[in-house]
Amino acid sequence: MKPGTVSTALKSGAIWGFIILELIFFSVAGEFLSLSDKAFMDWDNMLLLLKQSAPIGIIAMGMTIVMVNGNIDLSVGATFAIAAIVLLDSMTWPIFAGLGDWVIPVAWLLALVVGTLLGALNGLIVWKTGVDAFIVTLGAMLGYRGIVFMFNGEQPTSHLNWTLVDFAEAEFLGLATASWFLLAATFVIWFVMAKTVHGRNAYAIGDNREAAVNAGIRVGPHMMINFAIIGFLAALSAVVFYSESGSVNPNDGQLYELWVITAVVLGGTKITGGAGNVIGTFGGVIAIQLLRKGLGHIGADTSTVNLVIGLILVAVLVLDRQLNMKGKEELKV
Amino acid sequence: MADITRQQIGSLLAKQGILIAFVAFLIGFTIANPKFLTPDNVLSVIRSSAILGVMALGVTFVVISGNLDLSVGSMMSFSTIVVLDLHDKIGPALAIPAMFAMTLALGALIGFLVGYLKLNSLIVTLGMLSAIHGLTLTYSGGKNMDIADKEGTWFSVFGQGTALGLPIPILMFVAVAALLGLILSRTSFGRKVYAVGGNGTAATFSGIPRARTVFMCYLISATCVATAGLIQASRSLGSQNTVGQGLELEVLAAVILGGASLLGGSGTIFKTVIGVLILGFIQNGLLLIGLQFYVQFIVTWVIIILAVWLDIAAKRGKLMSPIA
Amino acid sequence: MTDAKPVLRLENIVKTFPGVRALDGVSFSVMPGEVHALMGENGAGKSTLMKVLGGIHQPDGGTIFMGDDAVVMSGPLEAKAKGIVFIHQELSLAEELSVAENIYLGELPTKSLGRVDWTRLADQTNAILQKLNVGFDANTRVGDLSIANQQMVEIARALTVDAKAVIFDEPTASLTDSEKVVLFDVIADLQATNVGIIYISHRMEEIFKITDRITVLRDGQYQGTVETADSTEESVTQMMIGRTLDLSRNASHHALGEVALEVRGLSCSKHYQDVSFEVRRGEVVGFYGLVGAGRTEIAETLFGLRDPSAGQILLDGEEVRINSPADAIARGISLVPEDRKGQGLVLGMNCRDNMTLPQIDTLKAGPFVAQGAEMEIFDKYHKQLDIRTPGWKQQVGNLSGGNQQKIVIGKWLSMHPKVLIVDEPTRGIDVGSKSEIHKLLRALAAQGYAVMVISSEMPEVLHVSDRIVAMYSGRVMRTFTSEDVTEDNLIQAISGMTSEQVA
Amino acid sequence: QTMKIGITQNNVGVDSYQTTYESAFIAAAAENSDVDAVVLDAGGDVARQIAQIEDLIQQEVDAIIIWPTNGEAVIPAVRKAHQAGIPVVVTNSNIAEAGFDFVNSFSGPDNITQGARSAEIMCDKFKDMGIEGEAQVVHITGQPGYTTAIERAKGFEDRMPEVCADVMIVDTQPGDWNREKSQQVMEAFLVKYDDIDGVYSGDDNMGVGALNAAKAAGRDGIIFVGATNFAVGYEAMAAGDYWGSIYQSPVDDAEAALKTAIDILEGKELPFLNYFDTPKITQDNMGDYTKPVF
Ligand SMILES: Nc1ncnc2c1ncn2[C@@H]1O[C@H](COP(=O)(O)OP(=O)(O)OP(=O)(O)O)[C@@H](O)[C@H]1O
Ligand SMILES: Nc1ncnc2c1ncn2[C@@H]1O[C@H](COP(=O)(O)OP(=O)(O)OP(=O)(O)O)[C@@H](O)[C@H]1O
Ligand SMILES: [Mg+2]
Ligand SMILES: [Mg+2]
Repeated sequence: MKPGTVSTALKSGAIWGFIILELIFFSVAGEFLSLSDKAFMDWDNMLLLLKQSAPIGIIAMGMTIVMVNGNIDLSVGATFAIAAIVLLDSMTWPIFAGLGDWVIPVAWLLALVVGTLLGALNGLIVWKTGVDAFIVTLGAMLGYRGIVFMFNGEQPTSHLNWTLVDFAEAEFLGLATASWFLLAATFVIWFVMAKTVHGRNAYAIGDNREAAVNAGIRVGPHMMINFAIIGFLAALSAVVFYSESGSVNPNDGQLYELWVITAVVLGGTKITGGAGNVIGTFGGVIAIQLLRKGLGHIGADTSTVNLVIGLILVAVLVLDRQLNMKGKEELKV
Repeated sequence: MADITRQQIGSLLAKQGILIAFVAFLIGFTIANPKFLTPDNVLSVIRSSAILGVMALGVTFVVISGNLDLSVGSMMSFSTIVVLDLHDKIGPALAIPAMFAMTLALGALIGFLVGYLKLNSLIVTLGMLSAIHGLTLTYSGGKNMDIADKEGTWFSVFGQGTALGLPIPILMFVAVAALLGLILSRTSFGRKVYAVGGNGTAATFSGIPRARTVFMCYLISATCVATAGLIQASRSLGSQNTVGQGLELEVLAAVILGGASLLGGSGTIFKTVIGVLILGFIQNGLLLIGLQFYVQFIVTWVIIILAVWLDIAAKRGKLMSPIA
Repeated sequence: MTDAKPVLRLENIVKTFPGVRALDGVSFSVMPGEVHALMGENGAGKSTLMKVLGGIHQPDGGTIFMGDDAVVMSGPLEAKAKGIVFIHQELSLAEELSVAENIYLGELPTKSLGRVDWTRLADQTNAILQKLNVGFDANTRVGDLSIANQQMVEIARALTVDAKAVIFDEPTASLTDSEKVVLFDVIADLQATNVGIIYISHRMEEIFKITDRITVLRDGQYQGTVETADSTEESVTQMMIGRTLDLSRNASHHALGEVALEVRGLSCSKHYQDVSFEVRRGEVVGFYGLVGAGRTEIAETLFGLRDPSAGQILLDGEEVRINSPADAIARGISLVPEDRKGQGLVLGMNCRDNMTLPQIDTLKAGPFVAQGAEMEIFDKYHKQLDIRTPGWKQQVGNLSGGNQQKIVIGKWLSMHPKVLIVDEPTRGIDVGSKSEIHKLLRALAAQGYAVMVISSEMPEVLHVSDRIVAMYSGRVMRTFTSEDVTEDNLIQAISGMTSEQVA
Repeated sequence: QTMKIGITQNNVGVDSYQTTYESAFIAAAAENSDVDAVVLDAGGDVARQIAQIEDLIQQEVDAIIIWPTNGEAVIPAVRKAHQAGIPVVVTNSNIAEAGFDFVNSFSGPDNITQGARSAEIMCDKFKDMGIEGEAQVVHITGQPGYTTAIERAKGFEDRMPEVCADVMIVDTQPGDWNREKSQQVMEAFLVKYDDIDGVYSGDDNMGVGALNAAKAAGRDGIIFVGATNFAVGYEAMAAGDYWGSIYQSPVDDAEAALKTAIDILEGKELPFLNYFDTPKITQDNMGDYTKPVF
């Protein structure tokens, strides 16, 4: 059994069982409570689910590698917003005026570069100062948000480019553009984490930093690369999403960090690092989106939604524990 | 001789890096606006920090025990709304204990889930953040909660009264800090909290009931939250459902800024108090300087990182981290 | 060999930590193909010296030479690049990763796109594991291995690179005899290829078996280097601690009391089955067996950390159920666990607080912990066990390995238990202190304690025990009295041969 | 034939205006036996709002009401609804002009006018007091980035110089729709400025927070003007502490939105912009209005 294979990922975590429970519950409850004549598990609805999972899902892939690495990134929501601003604003810059629709790839690239740099900046600070990633990125969550507001005051930054919208709304082999990006990000990060030396070192560092240092792994640059990756993915998520919506509010992306972390942890990644995988994270993302969608489907009001989402998060953990307890006679510690 | 004093200064710096950072910021702000250090301003900052501060004191226990509590913000909203609602229904004398009981029940639930069922505290408390918010909205029907007779109630004493020439919220903050400081540093329970957070397995091997210790930490946290809710409700005698929204991260920032490790096993009440004051004074100082709110965000970013950096750099005796 | 150049030479190395001068002008060199022992009491500075060499600590003064060149070891990476392999005293492994990934940590073989070459990795690892003759394979998760096997994983790292010098910092502390044999073969192989080997151990018999020269440190100071062939255990001990020790086998007998602990037909699913024995007041019972024989699990069951699947436990003749360590402690049972870092200590806590942890509830002055009483306990065992620490405030994590172990022992002795269970009590402890601890265990027995000693060191078991329980694969094979035990029949018993087969 | 109407709100959690709006909407829909409503909350997140619009389209509702989190970002999603033949009503704060083609109607308050009216209330009072030549005002805005906050601030700051040219707005800081935050901001203002004559806050919740700060500091004579008259604001007005506000009922807002959607489904002709009136309320005329329910 090689580490990182799909089978280990599927076995770990109750998340898949939970997704099935959700599907059953909302399908049955939907029969009684939903206004719609359409079934919840309608195929189109499931495709929509995949698409709607993309904004959080793409970032969650980055969060998985950062958390396995033993760090955390709370600034992703703000990075997301900054990248969106760069994307939308740069399309209007006079220097790109001659480019026509070629401005689109340029804007994409700029946004991705900015996201990557912001991520790398966090990584650099963690590396050079030794301040815990939690603090560094908690600070950056504020600081980057400040940059967002500095850019255009409280006004939204908008540039609706219908070519771009059409591209973003396009479907290929039945899947929306955003879905493809989500799947691609999942695959690439899975590949990095399960197959490459960089990925395996991420596990080693998160598991036992001292051992990794003793083994001569350059922990600092390594962590910085992972922060750059999550910055890149936060920007990618923004690029995919805002290509379609064309306008960013300075508050956009707020609380994304919490949702992303929730998805990652639900997917079985240890908050202390060293264990986790993107397949689980993918499940976590789907589970959350399914929950939101399902609660909307059955028409729950805001207070119920809050209550239910909260209780269900706890229920998943209980379920997970029950499943993992079986057959293990561990020390009672 | 000179060597020894230098060493002593060095070790003082190492121990109190965060305190020194704090003093440095105070001086900086005072230069920027001389009104910053006037007694009135200082008192008003501490008074408004008291609510966050009391919550941070409780969360310090949770963090030292190796867990997180992200539910404190929404739990505080809950306490505030409940006590305000009950105030008019059953009178303040009964409303206060009733609110404490309800808040403690929530704390006990979280403590049970994290302590006895050993569930991941991040997700449990994140879930409870949401669930308690839903509970509050259901309880209040989403409406603001206000006391009918704002002038005639003695309830306002906790948030607005003064004693010994000091605002009561400050006195409560100091009292809770002193009490919890003693519990943490001097009692066997406090020792157990450190042990459980430092190495839970070793604590179990030493006969320490890990689950019960964690459970108690959440009860303490809930008590602090209820106290904060009391001060909050009394301070404005009315409240929105969202009064505590987002405070969980500020509270956590204060605790971590004070030097507690998220991994558990370290931190002190005194340092948390410093962390709380730093946050409070940064906010106030930046307002007094009158920077745009977004510049304040950026400055806060820099200050938080600088403060923690200074703290740990002093401890390790080197500015740059030894990470390869 | 005498005219060859040393592979490594350290000159006048100085290293201080806050409050401790760990190294005070130490010089040291290793020849190619030499096994050079580094000896000294716990806290003498051996590990620190090696960490300086391995680039983990930067020295405050002094120079490291490789060949003729002065070098600076700026970090582990650089030391490794220069051909220095470091097998750490404390396990330095990533538990979630596989054996293979741990062995090649930091230098996994790659294919295109930065991919790990799993096939090559597995092949290389399995080749090494075969040489080490261990019972696990390359893909096992390290966290699933016993401590001894984890130690073997550490050792396997020595074979992965073309080393100029290999440092073994107490590699045998948690190994049993059969694994030791393998280790010595590995060392002999390395020696044959002209690698310089630095070997740190507190076990005299190993030192005299495999080393060529011995360098002794005392309190961070260089005491001298001697040829092993010219030395004796007494002379080395004299250098280390300034006096000689009586290492003769225990012969003293005192009157035994009532049966304090009796175990009848105890089983714990797959860990051990149908185990029965008794321990009387005033008696030391040794438990001897191979790794995985189930001794630790028995101890954990008695301490309330595992539920037995069958059988009875009787304390003072009365059947008891022990549900938790708190239960066990309340009934007068103490356990010195085998994994001091994971189970024994809160590394971030200071020495005193670690020591008083199990009885913190009873040390009361009003609502508070009685600091005076705590200090008394600490002072008593600080002296009695000769713990080297700058003071009670020192974080346990900063103590040397042996001194950490002493803190754990002090912690449980201070409970004055009825039944004291010690699991590998002298792992990593220097000869002087070891004999002190043995004396102490005997003395405790003499005072009426019932003592269970689990040890993988035969001399230790033979030395301290009144009776010896030999275990094999979760079963008690035979119980010896100190009269009828010999090294031979003990080895036979723990290898799975019944007494009938032997006879 | 029942009408299936879906609504996606901006951020119900953020203040009691939105919670009251939500319950009023649910109540109004329940009262009308021809209407089935599905009520969603975007939690302030555009991505979630767009997903909800997609879900509503997928559920084949008859009409969609949207309270935009971002007046532009939702346009492509609104276009999808339009293309699916589902009429769209925008409520409370409007979407950008680029989206007008895909929207049937807007129903809600005019926030810019509200801000302007608040400036007028304050200016009139200063004139009464005879301090219109030198009055200093501090401004506490709503949560940064919210359309309502931005528009009210703009209306106020543009109108004030027109009606009272010499009144100075000396400082502006956000109070995040939060009474406690606003109280802290006001505490700092009080330290910083020895002379404050007026406080304009983006809603009454924040206004009362500022009032509490002033009371605690013993600073009398400050004119407080807010917007969205909450019950607390109304009471403070009755007590004589708080001068004026803008009367705006979330119940009216919700009912207007629902009615607009029904009218469209019933094929009635409607103007594109359906502003409902939000009058000035001050201590002088408060008797004409009932105490707000939220
Ligand atoms: N990081 C550190 N901080 C403070 N003191 C330290 C640190 N590391 C080691 N020391 C101290 O340096 C001295 C030497 O420790 P070292 O680990 O080298 O001893 P050792 O000879 O290896 O002992 P042992 O046989 O017990 O392993 C001890 O007094 C120890 O407490
Ligand atoms: N070869 C092995 N592979 C996997 N797990 C093992 C192996 N050998 C032992 N274990 C497990 O490791 C754990 C520790 O066993 P351990 O070796 O400590 O047993 P023991 O008899 O107490 O030995 P000792 O005290 O001499 O180390 C047990 O849970 C055991 O089941
Ligand atoms: Mg050592
Ligand atoms: Mg064992």
